[in-house]
Parts: sequence; structure tokens; C-alpha cells
Amino acid sequence: MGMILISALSMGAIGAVLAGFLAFADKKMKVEEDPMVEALTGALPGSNCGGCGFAGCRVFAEALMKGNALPNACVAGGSETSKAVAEIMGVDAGSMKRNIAVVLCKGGNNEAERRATYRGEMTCTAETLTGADKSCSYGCLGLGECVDACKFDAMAMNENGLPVVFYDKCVGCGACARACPRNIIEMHPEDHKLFVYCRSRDKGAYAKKVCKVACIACGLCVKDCSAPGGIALKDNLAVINHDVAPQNDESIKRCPTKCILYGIEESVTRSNYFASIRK
Amino acid sequence: MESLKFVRKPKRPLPQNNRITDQRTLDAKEINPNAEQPSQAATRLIVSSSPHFLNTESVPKIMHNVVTALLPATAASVYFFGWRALLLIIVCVVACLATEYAFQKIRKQPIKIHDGSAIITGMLLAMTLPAGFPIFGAILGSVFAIGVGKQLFGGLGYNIFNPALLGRAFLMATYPVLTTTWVWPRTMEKAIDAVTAATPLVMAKFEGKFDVPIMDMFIGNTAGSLGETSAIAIILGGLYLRYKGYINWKLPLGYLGTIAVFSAIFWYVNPAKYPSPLFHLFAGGAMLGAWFMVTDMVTSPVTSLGQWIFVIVAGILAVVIRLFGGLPEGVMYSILFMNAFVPLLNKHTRPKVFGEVKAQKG
Amino acid sequence: MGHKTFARGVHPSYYKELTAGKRVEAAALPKTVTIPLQQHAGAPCEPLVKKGDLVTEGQKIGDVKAFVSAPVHSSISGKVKDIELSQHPGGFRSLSIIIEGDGTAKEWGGPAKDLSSISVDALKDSIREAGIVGMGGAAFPTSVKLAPPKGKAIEAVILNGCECEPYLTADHRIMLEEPEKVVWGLRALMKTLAAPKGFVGIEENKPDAIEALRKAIGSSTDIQIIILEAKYPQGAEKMLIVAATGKKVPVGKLPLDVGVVVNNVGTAAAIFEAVNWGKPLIERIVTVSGNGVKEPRNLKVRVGTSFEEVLSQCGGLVEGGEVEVLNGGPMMGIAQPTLSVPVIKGTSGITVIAASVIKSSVYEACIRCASCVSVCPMALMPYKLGDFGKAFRTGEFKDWDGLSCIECGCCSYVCPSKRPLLQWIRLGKLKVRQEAQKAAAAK
Amino acid sequence: MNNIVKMFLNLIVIGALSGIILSGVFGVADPMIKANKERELKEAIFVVLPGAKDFKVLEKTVGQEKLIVYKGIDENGAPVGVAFKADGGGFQGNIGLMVGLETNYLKLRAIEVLEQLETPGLGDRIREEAFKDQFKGLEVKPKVEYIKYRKPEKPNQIQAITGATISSDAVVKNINRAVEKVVANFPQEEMTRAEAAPQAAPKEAGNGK
Amino acid sequence: MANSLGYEFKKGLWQELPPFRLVLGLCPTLAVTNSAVNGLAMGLATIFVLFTSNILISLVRKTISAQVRIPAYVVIIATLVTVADLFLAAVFPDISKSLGPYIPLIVVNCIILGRAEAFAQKNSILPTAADTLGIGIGFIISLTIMGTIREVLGFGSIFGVKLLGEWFEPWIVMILPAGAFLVFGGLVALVNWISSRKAEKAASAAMSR
Amino acid sequence: MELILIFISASLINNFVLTYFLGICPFVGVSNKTENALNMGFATTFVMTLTAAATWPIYNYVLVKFNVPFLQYVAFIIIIAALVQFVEMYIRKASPSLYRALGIFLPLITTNCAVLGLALFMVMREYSFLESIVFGFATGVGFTLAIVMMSGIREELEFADIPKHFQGISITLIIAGMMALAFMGFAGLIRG
Ligand SMILES: Cc1cc2nc3c(=O)[nH]c(=O)nc-3n(C[C@H](O)[C@H](O)[C@H](O)COP(=O)(O)O)c2cc1C
Ligand SMILES: Cc1cc2nc3c(=O)[nH]c(=O)nc-3n(C[C@H](O)[C@H](O)[C@H](O)COP(=O)(O)O)c2cc1C
Ligand SMILES: Cc1cc2nc3c(=O)[nH]c(=O)nc-3n(C[C@H](O)[C@H](O)[C@H](O)COP(=O)(O)O)c2cc1C
Ligand SMILES: Cc1cc2nc3c(=O)[nH]c(=O)nc-3n(C[C@H](O)[C@H](O)[C@H](O)CO)c2cc1C
Ligand code: SF4
Ligand code: SF4
Ligand code: SF4
Ligand code: SF4
Ligand code: FES
Repeated sequence: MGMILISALSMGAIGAVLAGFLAFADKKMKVEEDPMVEALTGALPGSNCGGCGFAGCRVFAEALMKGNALPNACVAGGSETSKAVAEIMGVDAGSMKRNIAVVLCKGGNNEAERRATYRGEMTCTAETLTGADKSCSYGCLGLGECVDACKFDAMAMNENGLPVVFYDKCVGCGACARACPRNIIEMHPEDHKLFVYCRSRDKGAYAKKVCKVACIACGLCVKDCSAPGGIALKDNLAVINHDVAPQNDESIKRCPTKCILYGIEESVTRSNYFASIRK
Repeated sequence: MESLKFVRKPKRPLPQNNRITDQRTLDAKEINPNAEQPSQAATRLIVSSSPHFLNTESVPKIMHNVVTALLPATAASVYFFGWRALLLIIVCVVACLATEYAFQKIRKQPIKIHDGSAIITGMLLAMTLPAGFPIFGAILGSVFAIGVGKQLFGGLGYNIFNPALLGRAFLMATYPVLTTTWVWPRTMEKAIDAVTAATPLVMAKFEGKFDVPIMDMFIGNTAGSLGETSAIAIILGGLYLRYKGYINWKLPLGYLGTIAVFSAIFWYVNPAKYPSPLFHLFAGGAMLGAWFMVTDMVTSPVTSLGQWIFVIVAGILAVVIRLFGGLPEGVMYSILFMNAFVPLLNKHTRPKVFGEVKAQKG
Repeated sequence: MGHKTFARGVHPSYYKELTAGKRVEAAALPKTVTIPLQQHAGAPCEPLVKKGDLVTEGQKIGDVKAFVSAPVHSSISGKVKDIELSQHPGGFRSLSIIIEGDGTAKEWGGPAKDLSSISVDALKDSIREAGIVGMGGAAFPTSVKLAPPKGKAIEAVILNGCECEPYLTADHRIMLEEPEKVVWGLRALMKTLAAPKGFVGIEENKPDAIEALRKAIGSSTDIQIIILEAKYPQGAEKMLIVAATGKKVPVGKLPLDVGVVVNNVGTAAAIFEAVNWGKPLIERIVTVSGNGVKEPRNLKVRVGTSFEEVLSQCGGLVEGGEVEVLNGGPMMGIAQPTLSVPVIKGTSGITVIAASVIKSSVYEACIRCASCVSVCPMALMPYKLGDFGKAFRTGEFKDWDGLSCIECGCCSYVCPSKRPLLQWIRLGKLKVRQEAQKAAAAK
Repeated sequence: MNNIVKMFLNLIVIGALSGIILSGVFGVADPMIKANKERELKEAIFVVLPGAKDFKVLEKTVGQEKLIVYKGIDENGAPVGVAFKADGGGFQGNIGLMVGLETNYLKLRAIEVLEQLETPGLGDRIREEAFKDQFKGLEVKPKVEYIKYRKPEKPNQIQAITGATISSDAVVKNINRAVEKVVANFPQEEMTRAEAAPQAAPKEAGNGK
Repeated sequence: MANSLGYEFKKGLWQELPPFRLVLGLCPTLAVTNSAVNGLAMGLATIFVLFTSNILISLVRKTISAQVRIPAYVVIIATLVTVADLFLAAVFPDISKSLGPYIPLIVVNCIILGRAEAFAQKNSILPTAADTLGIGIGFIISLTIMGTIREVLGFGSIFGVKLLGEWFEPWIVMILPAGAFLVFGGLVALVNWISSRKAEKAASAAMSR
Repeated sequence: MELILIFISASLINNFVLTYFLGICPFVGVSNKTENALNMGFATTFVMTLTAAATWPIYNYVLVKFNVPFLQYVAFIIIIAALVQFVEMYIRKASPSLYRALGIFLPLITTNCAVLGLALFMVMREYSFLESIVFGFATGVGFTLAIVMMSGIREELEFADIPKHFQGISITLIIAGMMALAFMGFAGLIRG
């Protein structure tokens, strides 16, 4: 009996001491924290297992806040935690129009001239460090750095050496646009449908010589556009003002090189693309 | 959360594993035949990043030279242990090559077994085994050495530990008795009547005897693993490599020097209890380790200071294990242990950048 | 006997015998020239002429107010045909003035003036006005080097006659054929900078040039010739300075911080012509060499002449197969995607490398052989920098001193796995630069 | 403040409950655990002292160290030998032995391995009968020795296990060390003295001490 | 978060299979799995603690204030572990011996506190029971598999029954620490491979539609 | 001498991580960057030394005295938890810069079974007070050594071409296995 008493008393005492200690700590040493980090930390398991690769749950929460971690990195909590975290962090997805990536070059292997052969690290940025082998100094180099940058499997290189964006997969993160050293990819709201698929600011004669589908700045689309100022020529290139130009196909009809196109991108979804390849 | 992985780039996939392919030439020539050159239509211009001159060294060249350098030791092992030694070497080499081939095939990588590095691993692994070692064990060791020790890290160049030694360490842990069951060399069979032989180091450790004539150890006339017996054959190969410029003198000499100096201290204190430095240099795997394993480029540091630290600590550890450890030989473990430090050494012993004035951050 | 040198470096095959014995010949007068408005480090020029204008040889056709810049001049007489973007030998496209020649050429010449009769300001002025830039490759405006910040005393001017690049012999020929100009130019540099000492650094494999310069210097002691080991990159500024004077240019500092200015021997000769003859930098010696060109030669070429035209005067390219046409030597030169690019002020050579020597297009994993580490003249860790650069890991790239790389290419040269280390390091530098720009823009 | 009270209550209650539960469980389990230990000890002693039916515990304190020997007696109370523990480091960790020595301190009766961490299949073969049997009747004067690869030649020699020389060596060293201590500290007369015959009923667990 | 009980149970068997998918509780997994029996025993001990402690925690979760959450849970867990330890020592002394200090270390097994924090603390008893049973059974299975592999290769036997014939030369490394790491690493890779195969199949099924 | 032997034994020969499998979770979790690993190692060493110093008297003067050794697990874990928390708060107050470097790793240590294992081994082996402290410190050093070595290797492997399914913890554990093989060389280094 004595032992039971001793045990109960000593454990109770330890508990009391600990509680006092923690109460004291709670009052005296509390450090003000970002409420968002608090909320995130609360949503995490708190077992500080380190499984996420960060030193404990709080650090992980801070990394989440800074955008250095993915919500699903916590292994201990599993899917529930990921969901909860995503909820807390959740940007109001519904209120924003989706952006998607548009590749503004159609000069692939079949259309554009390559005046030399490039050897070296096979990424687009690396190639731009040397005299690039493509004659057009604005066009896509075709080494797929953008495809590598896409973390959502929303891009692939086609047979013609040009990147394709899958309309159904792209989440509009813009990683591809940032990766492209030639700034060929632009992010656009998905209701933009009319694009000049060329970035060449070379004079028409040269542009035409090196690429069959270059914009040669002939000005026909500018004339055909029903809204004045919808399309303008700037630096030897037709530029569309999407706020003004009607998103239809009236201005593309007379383009001699077919570099201005309407609404082709949305038809490419991931599955129909791969289905077409398989055939 | 598994992301789907398909052929992301059909037709002309980006080079896998960073290999530069030459596909572009084909594309340009075939698809765009009228891409004209300003002059000399038949000559194609190449663009690449400088430098445009490269020297003529190549990985296969280096590796094949190492194989050549191992030939004297191979010959010596066959001379001392008979055809069984050759069989063991061949089995290891073939098993290593086969494992490498299988891995590269499974991973759909270009097959690179001709670069010779797996041959070296096989030869060196065999060199660390006793002549009577069973064939199945040799195969197991080779598969582990190449499969786990090298290919799991991504193949040549990425491994952290010396594959041959890892294979040997694995065998040591798997079959401790078989790996330490020695046979006498043919040349001294009738000298001793016992069934199993004892290497000089085993005798030193467990019987306190280290009276094996140094000359015998130098030539290879003692019991031991295939490659640990004939010091002269190994030195010959090592000098060849040094002459060819494939090894840095710091590594073998630093390692051997440390062993000699450190063991000399003990020897000086108590020559009756501790063997002489010469004994340490020529016994066991010290020579093989120093000339062929410490010098493995992949698993040794790249900086000068790092190399010094590597060999000195490894040398001390080898002597400590030999003199005080449970095992008679410490060369293998000393090298493996230091292999694990190589990344840290490389990172923290960077040379001072040209013109660097302030002290390097520690 | 060991000559003076620096630590590390490599010994590529030099192949200088192809052109070292050949006198400099004048190239044919080009029919048209394409003169890029950016032929130098620093701000590009703005055109001073319009389409259709008539220009004369030596007329200034482009200039800009910026301090770090140099004017450009017409290298022939004729009519401005166009001003447009065209391929630049640096691998980009730049605005260029295209001039159609009238077939006439001007005679330049005159006696050497007495240096003491010219004021420092006059010297500086004529150097700037003549558009003189460094002819050792980087094309840094020489006038900038001649205007050190106040309080920095220059103790020595070093002339760079190393020419450590394989194939190239332009500097060698200048020293051999016009040593007086070089010495005069050096003295002019010393005067403008008030430097008491002058050095000429020459690799030991050019004994005839050393002899010629010795003669030109005569008995005076203000100029000293330093014989250096033939090793690449002996000609790199920092390596030359440490070999010649034992001083190390600190990281992130300029030679003038250790009281030294380095100039190419060709630059010195150009200064002679500019000051004595009033001839701007419209012509330079170009070594055309390599195993891909039929008749290697040393040519005196007008700036703006297309590579194609220069090469055709050397028998043209070897037929068939693949070649690399380089602006410069094989170690640092820039490969050209087209032959329509013009020779510019910094074109010290056109090297053509044919298939047999072209880099293999495959590389292997790094086997950590340490070769790159042991040759890097800047004592960097190229194999790591390559990895960081390739992966755009700018933080680590900077931590491992990637920005100190002088892009000499020794690391790529020695790598047995044929890894394009320097290209990756360039990627890393590019990303660092871009990030810095972004950070600056954000402010 | 409510919260703080709650904190205190939480921890005190949980702590106290834990104490109660544990002491309860301990109360039940402890006798059983002790019995297990006792049985183990007894079994080991009887193994190394064949013929013993009971034992008597003798204790001595030498310096810091407490020496314990178990004097085995047969049904008549006649001493059959002394048993004692011998510990010491082996290849991987401690090797704990129970050693049975004849009362004349000349020969071993048997040994038993109580505890060892040696490599399975190698060093742990010291637990095999073949190895332990070698110690039966082994002379301890001048001391126990091991010999490698060959059959023992002298009456104080055993053959080491091939590939586990170190473990064999450790066993031998442990025995020598322990025997030496026992011999030095427990006069032989103490051992040869007869004891009262053991009661028929097995002893109550827990008072072996 | 209203998942069915069946789901909560099943996810521990594959989706969150510890310790391969849910990388927690590595220490016991590696340490005690040198034979199938040990693995099983450890698994059982763990599931006992996991189940009871999480049920308790789920019961009291509302009454415990946030600041003392972890200490309170730890006390509960440690109490239960002590119970398990005493029980094993009293009833199965052999197993208790071979598991050694790893039983008390269940206290700090990350799985238990991890599940307590991640699940029990937020859910009522039934889902908690399903979750812990699933996770616990997954853990038992994993440990037993690890133990089996190591025992078969290291001793040539399974649950102590000789499986491979005399020809088999046991791989002693499998019983050593190194073997534990290697086998575990290999199993993790295997699990990765299987799950990526599954995902690929699912994806290609979706695509062919 | 005894103390030196304990030190070598606990840090090298019987390295907690590589031979007793204690503290594997942080060993795997926090070994991806050398800086983190080093700080984690320091923090653990510190806590381990303190734990040894704190649990020894409690065990010997309280639990044994009152004859309630069965409370040791509960008591130890509470002491450790409190200790870690106390250290964390103290450092946060005393030196914010040190806290930034170390503090974040401290919570991780509570659930590091190496710390509890240390206390248990200490009791089991009946170390004296001084020996316990050396043991605690040496164990921490051994942990630091292992985790720092691993972090160096993992940093190097970031650029390696590891087969997909082996990436991450799989290869980490396999490397740990190789390190365990290498550490086997120390076996038997110290014998009685
Ligand atoms: C790797 C490397 C090699 C160089 N080699 C030479 C050379 O051989 N000759 C030379 O005149 N300049 C060479 N330079 C350029 C010099 O560093 C320096 O810029 C030049 O000598 C300055 O003179 P300048 O401004 O008159 O051109 C080299 C530069 C680098 C980075
Ligand atoms: C931003 C910048 C400023 C420089 N300023 C000076 C200067 O004030 N004085 C000088 O002598 N050189 C100056 N230099 C020139 C360098 O020292 C060096 O000669 C030039 O970059 C060409 O060297 P290289 O041919 O070795 O590459 C400057 C270079 C750069 C990039
Ligand atoms: C994995 C491994 C485990 C070992 N385990 C033991 C052991 O338990 N006991 C032992 O005495 N030696 C052990 N050894 C030591 C070696 O077998 C050592 O070489 C041997 O003791 C030498 O004795 P021998 O002369 O009988 O071969 C082990 C070695 C290795 C590599
Ligand atoms: C000088 C030299 C020594 C080598 N030593 C070894 C060795 O000890 N073990 C081995 O497996 N491979 C060795 N190799 C081959 C190769 O480097 C090795 O297979 C790589 O470690 C595999 O990535 C050596 C290569 C060279 C050039
Ligand atoms: S990287 Fe982002 S923006 Fe670009 S295609 Fe992929 S998901 Fe779309
Ligand atoms: S779009 Fe840009 S990044 Fe993508 S392949 Fe073309 S050049 Fe490269
Ligand atoms: S890292 Fe830069 S400086 Fe060093 S060798 Fe390579 S290119 Fe030259
Ligand atoms: S030279 Fe090449 S293989 Fe050697 S260390 Fe450098 S990058 Fe690696
Ligand atoms: S189970 Fe030991 S640290 Fe996680």
C-alpha cells in the first residue's frame, strides 16, 4: 500500500512541478508569433519528427509561409494534414481567372532555319550563352527548358521541336515563362484566344528568310482588325492589345505566314495529345 | 501524390542523365535540308562554348591504365596461389561487369561496361579475398560491390564508398570465417603442417609472433589475400600509375608514411610487443590499399589539404585497428571510414581563392 | 631553368608553328564592311551618321558620352548602306553600320614624335578619340585604364606579350616586326600614368620576339623584359601580374589596386599609330589559323571585314565535315554560327577547328579526379561550381567563389569526363547576374 | 487563471493516476519477475555444478567490489563445488559466464554462458555445447589457455573457435580472472566445509539474497 | 474529415504503412528485427501501447489544456509502456530479454506520439480505434516482414524453423546493424516502386478511357 | 582511463545511431544539410550531457531510495521533456543568436529515443555519476559524428543520379548501412 501512495504522490508532485513550470513559462517567456504560423503549426502533428526535412513542425510552418515548402511535405500527418494546411493557406482560388501559359513561337524544326549545330549542355539558357544555332535570334531553341521547369506535367516537346502546353493541366504558375531564356512563353487569362505566335523583331525580309512562319510586319492583321488599335505594329512585330482586340478570327485570314492564329491552344489536352502521338 | 511520368518529350527526348546527344545535327540536316551555309555548303558550322580544345584524357583511358597496373599483382597472385587465384579474379570481374550491365540495362542507360571501372572493382575485390574463397561468395561480393556500392548511387563517379572495399566489407560481415580462412602459398606449402594458414598479421595479433622475414613479405611469400602478399608487384603497378600521372603521390606515400611513422612510435616504445614499421608496411593490405584504393579518384578528396587529412587519419586508424582492434587488419576499415568524410573534406578544405585576402570562413 | 610563372594552369599544344614564321600581310580591301557599334566593354555607341551618308576612312561614325566606352570609326571610304541589327562575333546581335566602299584606301604614316613634347592630356585625348581598346581580347577601352582614380599611384605598366592561346601569333608578329612601335607605345602609357617602370611579359617560346624587343629598348633601364613559362593562361591579367611582380590582385579588385596596369602589346602599337599618325583603330592584325583553314596566315584586316572574306583569302575552309570557326583562339574564342560576322577591334585571331579536333559531344559523370581543381589558376573548385551553375544554385555558387572564375577554360580542358564545366559556370554567373538585376529592380 | 488551474489539475491527476496504476501492476509483476530471475540463477548454478541440489550464497567485500560465490551442495549438504559469475568484454560487448569450480580449486566443473552480444553464428558459438564441454574438468593451474587450429595438447588448454578467437579468448580471460579472485579471497576450507542438508521443499522465491 | 472507419483502418495497411511510407518509428524497426519472432513481439507491444494510449488520449483530449498536452500524453504513454514492459518481463522473460531496452523506448517511438497528435487528439474514439489498429497492424506486418527477411538470410530459418538446407551459408551481415539498414533501405525502395507502378496503372487506365 | 574508454566506446565503437539504432528519425530527417546536422548534433550533445547529469541523481537518490524503480520510464521522459523545454527557453532568453542556430532543433530532441536510451543504458550499466556524464557527452559526440558525416554525403549526392525509387530515405538508410559496415572496424577495439 505504501508503495502505491508513494508512487501516486511522487508522480502527482512531478506533475504539479511540471505544470507550474509550464504555466510560468507560458506567461513569462511567450514570444509573439505570426498568427498564421501559429495556425499552421496547430494544424501540423506537432510530433517534430523531422520527416518533412525541416527541423520540426514550426520551422516547417514558417517555410510554408515563406513559400519554401509544399503543403504535402508532412509525412507524419498524412493526407488530412495536407488538406488542413492547404485550407489555411488557401488562396481564394475561385475568384481569380485562371492564367495559362502560351508559347509564342511556331518556328520548329520544319519551319525555321538552323545555320549551325549546337554542342554543349542541352538546355536553352546554356545555348543562349554561345552563339545559338537557330538563325532567328528570337525563336524557340527547342531544348525544352520550359518543359523541365513545369512541375505539373503540363508541357511536352512535340516532334517539331516546340513545346506544347496542355490546356487541362496548366495551373498558371508561370514557371515555364520564367525558365525560357528567350521570353517566348507568356501567361495569359484563359479567355485570351488571339495571338501572334512570333517574337521576331527582325526586319521582314530577314525574318522571312530564316523562318517560314515569322511575323514579317506586313500590317495586314492590323488593317483587318475590326477594333481600331486592337493590333499594332511595334519593332517589326504585330502586337495584340487583348483588352481591345476582339477575340475572334477575323484578323487572321490574310496573314501571309499564318503566324497570327485564333484559339488553337485550348484543344490540346494532355490525354488527346498523347493519344494522337500513340497513333 | 505520385506524379505521373510519361515520355515528356516524344520523338526527341532531352538527353537523359545530362548526356549531350548529337540528335540536333540529324534534325537540322534531315528536316531542313535547305538551311544554307553562307559558304561551303558541305561544311557545317558547329557552335559550342569555349574552350574548344580538350586534352586527350578520358575515363576509359585512365581505367584501362589502372587495369594494366594491376597486372603484375595479378601475375604474382597466380604465381603464389595457383590457378585458383586466377579463377577467383575472373569470376569477380565477370560478375562485376554483369551486374553493371544489368543495372544499366534496367535503368535504360547507355551501357558503359567497357569503360573498365567495373573491371578494376572486380580485380581489386578478388585481390582482397583469400585464394580458397568460395565462388558463390565472390559473386555475392561482386554483386554487392557494383550493385549497391556503385550503381545505387548512380554509377561511376557518384559512389561515396570504394566499391571494392565495400564488397569486401560486406563479405567480411557476411562470411567472417570464410573471409579469414587463408591458405599457404604454393611456394611454402611443405613448410608448415597446419591446415589453415595464418597471415603475418593474424600471427602478430593472436600469437604475438611477428618474425616473418620482411623479404618474404616483400616478394609475397606469405599467406594472405591474393593481392596483399606481393608488395613488389603492387609497387610496380603503383609506380606505373604514378608515371602515367593518374595518381597523386600524396595519397600512397602519405598513407604509407603515416603508417610507418605511427607504428614506429609504438615499436620504439616496445619492440617486443609491437611490430616494426617495415612489418606494417609490407603486411596485410597496406600496399594494395595505398596504391590502388586510397588513390581511387572517386572516393578520395580533391583538395590538397583534404588529401593530407584523408591519408593521415586513415593511416593512424589502420595502425590503431591493427594494434588494438578486434580485427587483425585495419586498412580496409580505415579507408572506408575516411571515404565517408570525403564530401565534408572537399567542402571544408577548399584552397584559398587566388587573391583571397580575408581568412576563409571556418 | 624554370621561368617565372603562376601556380597551376595547363599546357595545351600550341600549334604556333603554323603562322609564327609568316609575315603580316595586308588583307584585300573589303567591298563592304559591317561595323558594330559595340566593339568594346561598356556602353555601346550611338551612330553619328545616317543611311546614305558618305564617310571617309577613319571618320568617326559612332560615339557616346559614357565614360566606359570608345568611339568607332569607318575603316573604309564609301557610303552608309544601312544601319541595322546584325550578328556580332560576341554571339549576339548588335546595331551595326554597313558601309559600301568606293575602292579607295588612305595612306597612313609619319615619323615618331618625341614623347616629351606631348602633354599627358593630349596623349589621353588622342587615345580616346582614336577609339583604342584593349586588343588582348576583352576590348576594354584603354582610355579608362589611363584614368585611374585619384590617389592611386601606378608603379608599373605591364605589356602583355604572352599570347598563351594556341594558334595565335598576332602579338608575336607585332613584337617581331614593329618592336619600336610597341616600345614607344609602352613609354607613352608609362608617361600618361606617371609609372616609373615598364615590363613586357613574353613567354619563353618566342625568343626572336624577345630579341627584337631587347634591341628596340636598347640600353635604357626603364623597361624590363620578363621571360615567362609557356603556359596557359599566362596572359590572363592576374596571372601575368603575379608572375611578373609577385603581387596578387585581390578578389574583386582591379590591377590598379596593386599599382599595375596591363595592356596588350598590340594596344601599345595602336597607341603609337594613333598619336603619331592620327590613325584611329580601324585595322588590326588577325591570325587566321587552325587545322580547318587551308592556308594559315597573319593578316592585317580592316575592322568590319566579314569572316567569310578573310577566310577566303586564306584558301577557305576545308571542305566537308564539321568545323568550328572561332573569334579568338581555341581556349577562349567564341564559336560563330555564321561566317557573315565582321572582324572587330578585339579579334586577335580567327581559328578554325575541324572535325578531328572538335569536342566530343558526350560527357560522363565527374569521377572527382581533381584535375580541374589542380589546374584552376584561380584555385576554385570547378567540378562543384559546374554542378551548382547547372542547377542554378546561385547561393552555393557564390559561396564557392564562382564569381571569381576568369573563364579561362582550363578546367574543361583537362576534364577526362569531358564535362562542359566552364559552360555551366557561365550559367551560374548568368543566373547570379539576373538575380542581382532583379533585386536591384525590386528596390 | 482558470486555465492554469486546469493545467495543474491535468498533470497532477494524470501523474497520480499513472503512479497508482504502475505501482499496482508492479505489485503483481514484481514477484514474478524476481522469481524468473531466481530460477535462471538457480538453473545456471545447477548446470555448472552437476549433482548440486541447493546452494549457499557467500559474500565478501574486497575494496570497492562485492564478491559473491555460490557454494553448491548435494542432498546431504556435502559441497559439490563453487559457482560464481565471470564477466568481461568480448568482441562486441560484455560476456557474462557462470563458472563452476571444484572445491579443491584445481579443475573446472563446467561453465554456462549467461549473457553475450557476440556475432550470431560466429562469436555466439561460445554457447554451443561443444565449446562449453571443453571446460569440463579443465585444469585451472597455472591458468586456462586457448590454442588455435589444433587439438589441445595440455590439460589446461581448449581449442578456440575458428573465426572467433577473440570471443574464445575473452571467455578464457574471464574465467582466469574470476578464478583468481575467488581463490585469493575465499579460503579453501570455507568451501569444503559441509552444510546443512537442504529442505525438500523448494525455497520461496525472492529470498535468494 | 469524415472518412469512413474502414478507410481509417485500411490506410495504415498501405497508404500510410509505417514505417515504410510513414517514416516513423525507425529505431525499433531496425533494432529488433533480427528474427521474425522479435519483430512480431515488438509489433504486438507497440500496438498495445499505440491502441490503448490513443484511445485514452482521444477520451481525455477535451479536458487537457493545450499547454500541457505533450507532457500529459507522454506520461500516459510512458505509463502504458511500463505496464507492457513489466508484463513481458513477468510472463515472457525470454522475449523481454531479447528485446532488451527497446521496449521502454516505445515511449519515444515517434509513431505513438505522432498518431496521438495527428489523429487521436482530433478525433473521437471510434475513428481513433480504427486508425490506430490500422497503423498498428501495418507496423506489425512491416516488422514481421523485416524480421523474416533478416532471419531467412541471416540464419536460414523462419520463426526458428530451419528453412534453407545445409548448403546455405548464412549471411551473418543480415543480423548485424548494417544488414538492418540495408534491408530497410531496400524495402523502402520496393514500396516506392510498387506504389509508383500502381499510380502508373491507374493513370494509364484513366487515359485509355 | 576508464572515462576515456567509455568515451571512445560510446562515440565510435558502439555508436548509438549505427549500432543501437537510436535516434534514427532525426538522423534521417535532419541530415540533409551540414549546417543543420551540426547544430542538431550540438543541441543533442548538450541535452544528452544534461540528461545524464539530471537523471542519475533522480534515479539513484529518489527512485532507488523510495524503492520505486519501475517509475523510471515515466520519470525519465518527463525530466527529458522538461529539460529540453527549459534549455530552449533559457537559450531563447539568454542568447537569441544561439537560439536561432540551435533552438529550433531542441523540440526535436524530446522525441529522440537516443536521449531516453542514454538514460536507460546509464542505469543498466550502473555507471557512476562522472561516468554517466562522460557517457552522455560521448554518446552525443557519436551522434553528431554520424549525422554530420551523413549530411556531408547527402549534400554530395544531391547531384548524383540515384535510381528514382531509391532516392530519399531509402538511399540514406543504405548509406547508414555502409557506414555501419565501416564502423565495424572499430569492433573489439576496447576489451576488458
Ligand atoms: C584566360 C585569359 C587569357 C588571356 N590571355 C591573353 C594573352 O595571351 N595575351 C593578351 O594580350 N591578353 C590576354 N588576356 C587578356 C588580359 O587579361 C588582359 O585583359 C589584357 O592583357 C589587357 O590588355 P588590353 O586591355 O590591352 O587588351 C587573357 C585573359 C584571360 C582571362
Ligand atoms: C567594371 C570594370 C571597371 C574597370 N575599371 C578599370 C579601371 O578603372 N582601370 C583599369 O586599369 N582597368 C579597369 N578595368 C579593366 C580590367 O582591369 C581588365 O583590364 C579588363 O576587364 C580586361 O581584362 P581581360 O582582358 O583580362 O579580361 C575595368 C574592368 C571592368 C569590368
Ligand atoms: C562481422 C564480424 C563479426 C565478427 N564477430 C566476431 C565474434 O563474434 N567473435 C570473435 O571472436 N571474432 C569476431 N570477428 C573477428 C574476426 O573473425 C577475426 O578475424 C577473428 O577473431 C580472427 O580469429 P581467427 O584467427 O580464429 O580467424 C568478427 C569479424 C567480423 C568481420
Ligand atoms: C587510381 C585508381 C584507383 C582505383 N581504385 C579502385 C578501388 O580501390 N576500388 C574500386 O572499386 N575501384 C577503383 N577504381 C575504379 C573506379 O574509380 C571505381 O570503380 C569507382 O569508384 C566507381 O565509381 C580505381 C580507379 C583509379 C583510377
Ligand atoms: S510551368 Fe506552370 S504555367 Fe508553365 S505550363 Fe507548367 S503549369 Fe503552366
Ligand atoms: S520556349 Fe523557351 S525554354 Fe521552351 S524550348 Fe523554347 S526556347 Fe527553350
Ligand atoms: S573555374 Fe574558371 S578560372 Fe578556374 S579553371 Fe575553370 S574557367 Fe578557369
Ligand atoms: S576534371 Fe572533370 S572528372 Fe575530374 S574532378 Fe573535374 S569535373 Fe570531375
Ligand atoms: S523511433 Fe527512434 S528517433 Fe524515431
